[in-house]
Amino acid sequence: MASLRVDLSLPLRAFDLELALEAGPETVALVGPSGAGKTSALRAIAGLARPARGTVECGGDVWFDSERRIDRRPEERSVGFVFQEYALFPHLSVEQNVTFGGGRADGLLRRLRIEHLARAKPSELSGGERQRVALARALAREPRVLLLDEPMAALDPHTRGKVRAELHDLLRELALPAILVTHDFEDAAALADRVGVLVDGRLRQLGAPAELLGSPADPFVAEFAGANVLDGIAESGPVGLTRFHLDAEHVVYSTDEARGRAALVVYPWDVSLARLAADDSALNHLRGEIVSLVQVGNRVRVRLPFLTAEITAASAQRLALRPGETVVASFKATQARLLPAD
Amino acid sequence: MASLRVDLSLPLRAFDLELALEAGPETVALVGPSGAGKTSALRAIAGLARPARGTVECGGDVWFDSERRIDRRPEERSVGFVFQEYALFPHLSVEQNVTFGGGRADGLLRRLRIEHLARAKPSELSGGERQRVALARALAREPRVLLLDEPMAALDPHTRGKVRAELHDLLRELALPAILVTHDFEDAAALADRVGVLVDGRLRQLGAPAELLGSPADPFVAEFAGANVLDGIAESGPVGLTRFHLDAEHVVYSTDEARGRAALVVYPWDVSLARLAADDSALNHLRGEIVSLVQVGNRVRVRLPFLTAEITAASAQRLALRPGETVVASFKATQARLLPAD
Amino acid sequence: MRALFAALLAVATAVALAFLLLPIAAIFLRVPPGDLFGALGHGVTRDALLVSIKTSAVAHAAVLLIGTPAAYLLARRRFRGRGVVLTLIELPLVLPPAVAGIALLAAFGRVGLLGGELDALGIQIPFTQAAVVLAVAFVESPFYFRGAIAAFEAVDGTLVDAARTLGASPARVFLRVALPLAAGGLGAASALALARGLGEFGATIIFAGSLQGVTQTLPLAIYSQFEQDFDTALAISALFIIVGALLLVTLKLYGWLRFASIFRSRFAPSTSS
Amino acid sequence: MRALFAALLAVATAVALAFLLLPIAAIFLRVPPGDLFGALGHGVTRDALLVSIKTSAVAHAAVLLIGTPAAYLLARRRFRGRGVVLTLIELPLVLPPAVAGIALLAAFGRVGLLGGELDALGIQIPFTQAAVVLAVAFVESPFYFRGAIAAFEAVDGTLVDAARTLGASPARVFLRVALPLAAGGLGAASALALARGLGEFGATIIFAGSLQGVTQTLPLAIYSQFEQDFDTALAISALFIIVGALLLVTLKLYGWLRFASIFRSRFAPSTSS
Amino acid sequence: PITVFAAASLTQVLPRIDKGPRYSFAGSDQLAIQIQQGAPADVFAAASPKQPELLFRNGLVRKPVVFATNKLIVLVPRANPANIRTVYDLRREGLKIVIGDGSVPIGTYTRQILDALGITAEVTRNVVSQETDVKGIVTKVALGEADAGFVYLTDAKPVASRTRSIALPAWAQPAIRYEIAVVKASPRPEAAKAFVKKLLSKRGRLLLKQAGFGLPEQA
Ligand SMILES: Nc1ncnc2c1ncn2[C@@H]1O[C@H](COP(=O)(O)OP(=O)(O)OP(=O)(O)O)[C@@H](O)[C@H]1O
Ligand SMILES: Nc1ncnc2c1ncn2[C@@H]1O[C@H](COP(=O)(O)OP(=O)(O)OP(=O)(O)O)[C@@H](O)[C@H]1O
Ligand SMILES: [Mg+2]
Ligand SMILES: [Mg+2]
Repeated sequence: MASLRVDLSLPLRAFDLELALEAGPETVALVGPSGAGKTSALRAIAGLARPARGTVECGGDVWFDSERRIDRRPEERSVGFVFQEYALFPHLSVEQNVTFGGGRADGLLRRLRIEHLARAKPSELSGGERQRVALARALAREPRVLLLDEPMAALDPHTRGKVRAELHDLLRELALPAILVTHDFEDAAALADRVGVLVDGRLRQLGAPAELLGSPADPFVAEFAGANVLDGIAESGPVGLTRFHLDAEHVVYSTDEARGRAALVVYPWDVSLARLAADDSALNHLRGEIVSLVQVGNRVRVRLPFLTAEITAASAQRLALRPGETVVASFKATQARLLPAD
Repeated sequence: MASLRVDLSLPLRAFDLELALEAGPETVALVGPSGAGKTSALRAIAGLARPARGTVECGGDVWFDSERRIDRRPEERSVGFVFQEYALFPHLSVEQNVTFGGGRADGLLRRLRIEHLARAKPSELSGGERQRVALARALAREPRVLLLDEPMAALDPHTRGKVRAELHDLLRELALPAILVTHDFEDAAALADRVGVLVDGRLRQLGAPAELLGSPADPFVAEFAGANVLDGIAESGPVGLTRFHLDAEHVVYSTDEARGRAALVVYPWDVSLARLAADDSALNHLRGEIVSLVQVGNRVRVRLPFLTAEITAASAQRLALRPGETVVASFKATQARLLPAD
Repeated sequence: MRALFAALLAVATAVALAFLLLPIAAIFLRVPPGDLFGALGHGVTRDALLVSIKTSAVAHAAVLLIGTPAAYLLARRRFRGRGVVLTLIELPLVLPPAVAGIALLAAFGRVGLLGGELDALGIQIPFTQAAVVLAVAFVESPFYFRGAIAAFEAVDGTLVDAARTLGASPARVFLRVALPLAAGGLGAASALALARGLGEFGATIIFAGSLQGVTQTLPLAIYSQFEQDFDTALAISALFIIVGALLLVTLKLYGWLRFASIFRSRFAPSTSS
Repeated sequence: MRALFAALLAVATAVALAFLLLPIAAIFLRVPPGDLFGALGHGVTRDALLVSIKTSAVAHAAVLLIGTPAAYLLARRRFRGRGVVLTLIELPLVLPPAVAGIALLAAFGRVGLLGGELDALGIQIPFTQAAVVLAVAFVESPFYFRGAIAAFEAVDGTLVDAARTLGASPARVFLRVALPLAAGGLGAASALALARGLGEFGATIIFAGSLQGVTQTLPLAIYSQFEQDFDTALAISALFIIVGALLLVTLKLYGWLRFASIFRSRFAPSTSS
Repeated sequence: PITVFAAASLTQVLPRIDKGPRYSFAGSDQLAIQIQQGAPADVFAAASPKQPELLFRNGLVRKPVVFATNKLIVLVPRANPANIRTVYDLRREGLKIVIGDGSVPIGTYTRQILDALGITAEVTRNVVSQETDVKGIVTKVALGEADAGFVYLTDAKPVASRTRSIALPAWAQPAIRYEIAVVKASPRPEAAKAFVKKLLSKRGRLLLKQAGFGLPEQA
């Protein structure tokens, strides 16, 4: 079974992209803010951008090796590339697009449920349909590696859910090394076996979604994973606790070790709300006015000056929360992780 | 306090946009799939598109009235428009952009925390910064109505969270009639007092986010709000229940009334999972293989052939769920709403 | 203020159109419709028309055939001194026609730069239709180049990247992606160039001379008619304008469609390929 | 195959460049460098150079001043028959210079269409510098129009919409948004037009005659020099090419920057405004 | 100053005779057209009687007078690759000969002399271009592109360094008369007449002679 091994350095305008990863028949997601170098990474693997140094190998053979002066042309590497805006050929029909690289279309079109569109031009398709055509085209040549650049970004969230599910199943079936670029952590978690967080060309962390959620390597990753990140000063506190000063009056405690400037990470769903501070030593309390309430599904996101809490719609009802009212947000010292500040 | 009153019909390529709504000093979101007519609606209000018939009024004065042959020019209506991709003037500095329409910049720049960018050109800004400049520019002339076309779409979800919060507060402070176009239901729920679902130029439903979640007017709205929508045939069942056939073997029950083709709506968080069907008459059971598991925050989305369930990470742990295993999804007949099929 | 500006625009447009079209209209007013087609009767006119069509066709074909790939290369490759090259290509635009003619003689004439080499091959260019073709090509090609390079630069690079990741060779990328997508711009440029070539006078008469039925194109014929019979000259001119207009219209409105479709059909993929 | 295609492109480019540049190079080989600057000595040359510069400047200014707003209107308004108008504007491109000259005479000559009216106003155009200006403007304006219209069409419509929702009057939209954003394209078109205008010969000699110091532009001077001193004529031609090249380079490489900056500075908003 | 429209072949001599006026040199026919179109010319000096007489008939100019005559010669490149010694060598196959178009004076004269010499057929076979303009002929010979061309004696001067002239038998020479006329519309008829006088004066005739023109027998 082919596996992809990448270890390269690619100079970009503002910084160098340093990427080292190995992918078996699995999906690895690259997430990160705009301009982090995600697309550039895919381009380097496909041979559309030339790294300054490093290697790119797939299964046995070498696609790029700066030392051995090897640099196979994109058309000689066997990659399927789904581009950020799909880059379908506007002057060719769906079928012609899919068979552009040779191979037959009908099987793929049927499988992706777009055979009825074979004669249509890309301009006549909806976002979701375009994405499937792009996939079909990328797969038509039975590539050994699949590269997807924000395959969902161009979709409206309505179709997005469906498409995400389909893509998930497809990737599982194909069982090829697939690199999926996205800047949406949820997409990444939904589609990938492992997620890498890329910032300014550096991989901050690479691991299973749960891993990133459970133990984020740095505040940035945590924030990306949806956590509250609070800056402050850490100092040693009572028995095995670290005292963390958000500002002059607000202090919280964490079971993690840290000194000096640091970042405190706590997930919204680990924060509970009450009218009055339950007196419980192991608990951190932050009193504040409710800025906003947002219902998401059966939960409600309550935004407070310092952090956001996510509680069930039921308990929000029970507490009869309204914007402007003062509540107490509580979370366990064990759920307050301390990370070195960025 | 000015209020915006719109009742117009605008011919578009594929269909006519029919929009009637009244907005006080509140934020009304228009959500809907791509091509629904959202942008066109804003353009009509701003005077950039001319409706075939109808009226647009703000506070006392009339901006458009097909009968009375009134059609004020965009520059004579007092609207602040934040465009889909911001449409900042690339050749002007941030300050020049903001003061383009006259007025002073510094106050707004400070308030939006971009005074340090006053001299920068738009091309040098990040997505989040651009969005703030666009807001500042739209507000500089102290408009009486604010129109925002997907103000978040161009942001990567990382900055998105922050910006969403800021925008929320800003809209509250301004207390102007604001129409916010988005195709993300979550953005809508987070930012708007009322949400209108626009499909093919028609308002399917207009109400508070909770309202749309609680009683969606049709399957489409429900789906947009994140519900499972299952098609099938309804027939009268035992005592006050409706029997609903998903297909030959699968049957569920609902307390709603319906006959013939219909859509069954159930939210993922109302679906519980178990290894064995608890024998409970009022409960619907659907047995199926797990297609995928995705952790989102402290919850796990479990996708099954017919529907998706959302359970806590904890119970997912307890059940030790794995893809491919068979589980039973259960939901109450009272939580299974029946709607006429589209 | 608003009204003022609107008026200003309208006036400017009116003036511009009047200025450009009045002279052309004037010619027609000078020509009795009879003469217009009477002109076609003239043996001179017919010969000239044939020579013009023949030479323009050949020259234009050559310009398209060589200019298109050249423009593609110049549009895609980024090399130092590219700006200079692009400017040099436009240099012929500045040349007064007479100078252009001299220049061509100096290069391809019997005693010109390549005179010896050409002689050796037994090739003599001046005073032949080949000379007309060269002259026309020389003056029209800069126009085609400009447009073609712009058209190719406008082709979305990611489409080219996509084609490459799909295993397309550079040739295939050119034929199947770049060419069809640039077809619109190429068509327009081609029309402009052809128009300019048809009207070519100065370079031709100096480099190719003027011999009825051989090197005398319509513009040359018109010119020699002035000396004899002003009215016929005007008639031919009017005729010429009509031909030119038809040409522009067809090429501009339908040309690029044809252009595009040619490539689509010609190079459209067949699932069997 | 791959190599073949690469070679093909390279060859095409080489051929194209050679074909366009060889003649120009050839002229220089014909001219002893001495003569080159000797030519500048000639009173004729100096006079002609002045006339050329003066008339080109005026004509070009007029074309920019009237052509720019007109192009803006034609680019933004969508009206029936727009395609026709756009084609008519390019018609002068097809005209052989001589015909253009006749056409101008037929329109503005003393016995021309407007002859009476102009006479009444005591205006006589033919054989004055005004005539040179008109001739130059007539042949160069279609080039500017083409480019300018394209440049304005390329301006993102939503930026215009944005300006309007910000209360900008049409005039303000034009000056502050459309013009600066189109500056690049306008600069290029302007360069092309100016270049073409400088080389103008046929229309000028017929419509304006060739009076030294009055209507005799450089191209005309070169022509008349053939009558007197062949080598000087060649020298002036070479000189002319150099001037043209410099012009193109400056305009192309720096021109549009200047162009753009002019508008930026001129129309840049001041918070006080 | 008055404006003189003069045939191109007078480009050098006229300013020597009188540097006062403004001159516009071009093909006689072009000048004629321009005058018909209302060009502000005071004097019209043509390389043949044809156009002045025409304009006279149309009442645009006063009575033309002959002020100079010219001769035809055969112009060959200095290198003379075709090794042409006499006009009769022009009959040789495969030469490149340039003559004037039938529509312009130089062309008509050339045909006349060829007929007189009785070599029309053979020479015409070798004609590669019929120019609408003497300059065209001179240029092509001067640049060595053509083996020979028929031009006015006076046209040889500017290209003397590049060409040599072969005389033609006097008996075969057509009468080539340059005529000058004052334009009726001229606002300064006196100055115009004065210019014509200057041209016909002793000094004028001398300078014309030096320039290689022939002179009409005094009237
Ligand atoms: N060809 C190039 N040469 C040099 N720098 C480049 C090139 N292309 C892009 N860059 C720079 O590299 C950085 C990363 O670009 P890239 O498109 O890879 O980011 P990204 O992560 O894909 O962003 P997005 O999420 O917006 O697509 C950007 O700062 C960009 O300006
Ligand atoms: N000027 C126009 N005239 C006619 N039809 C138009 C015009 N502009 C857009 N349309 C059509 O109107 C429909 C709605 O377009 P609109 O941009 O309003 O959709 P939207 O809801 O904003 O979509 P998106 O979410 O992708 O922005 C589309 O089908 C489009 O083709
Ligand atoms: Mg990218
Ligand atoms: Mg929109």
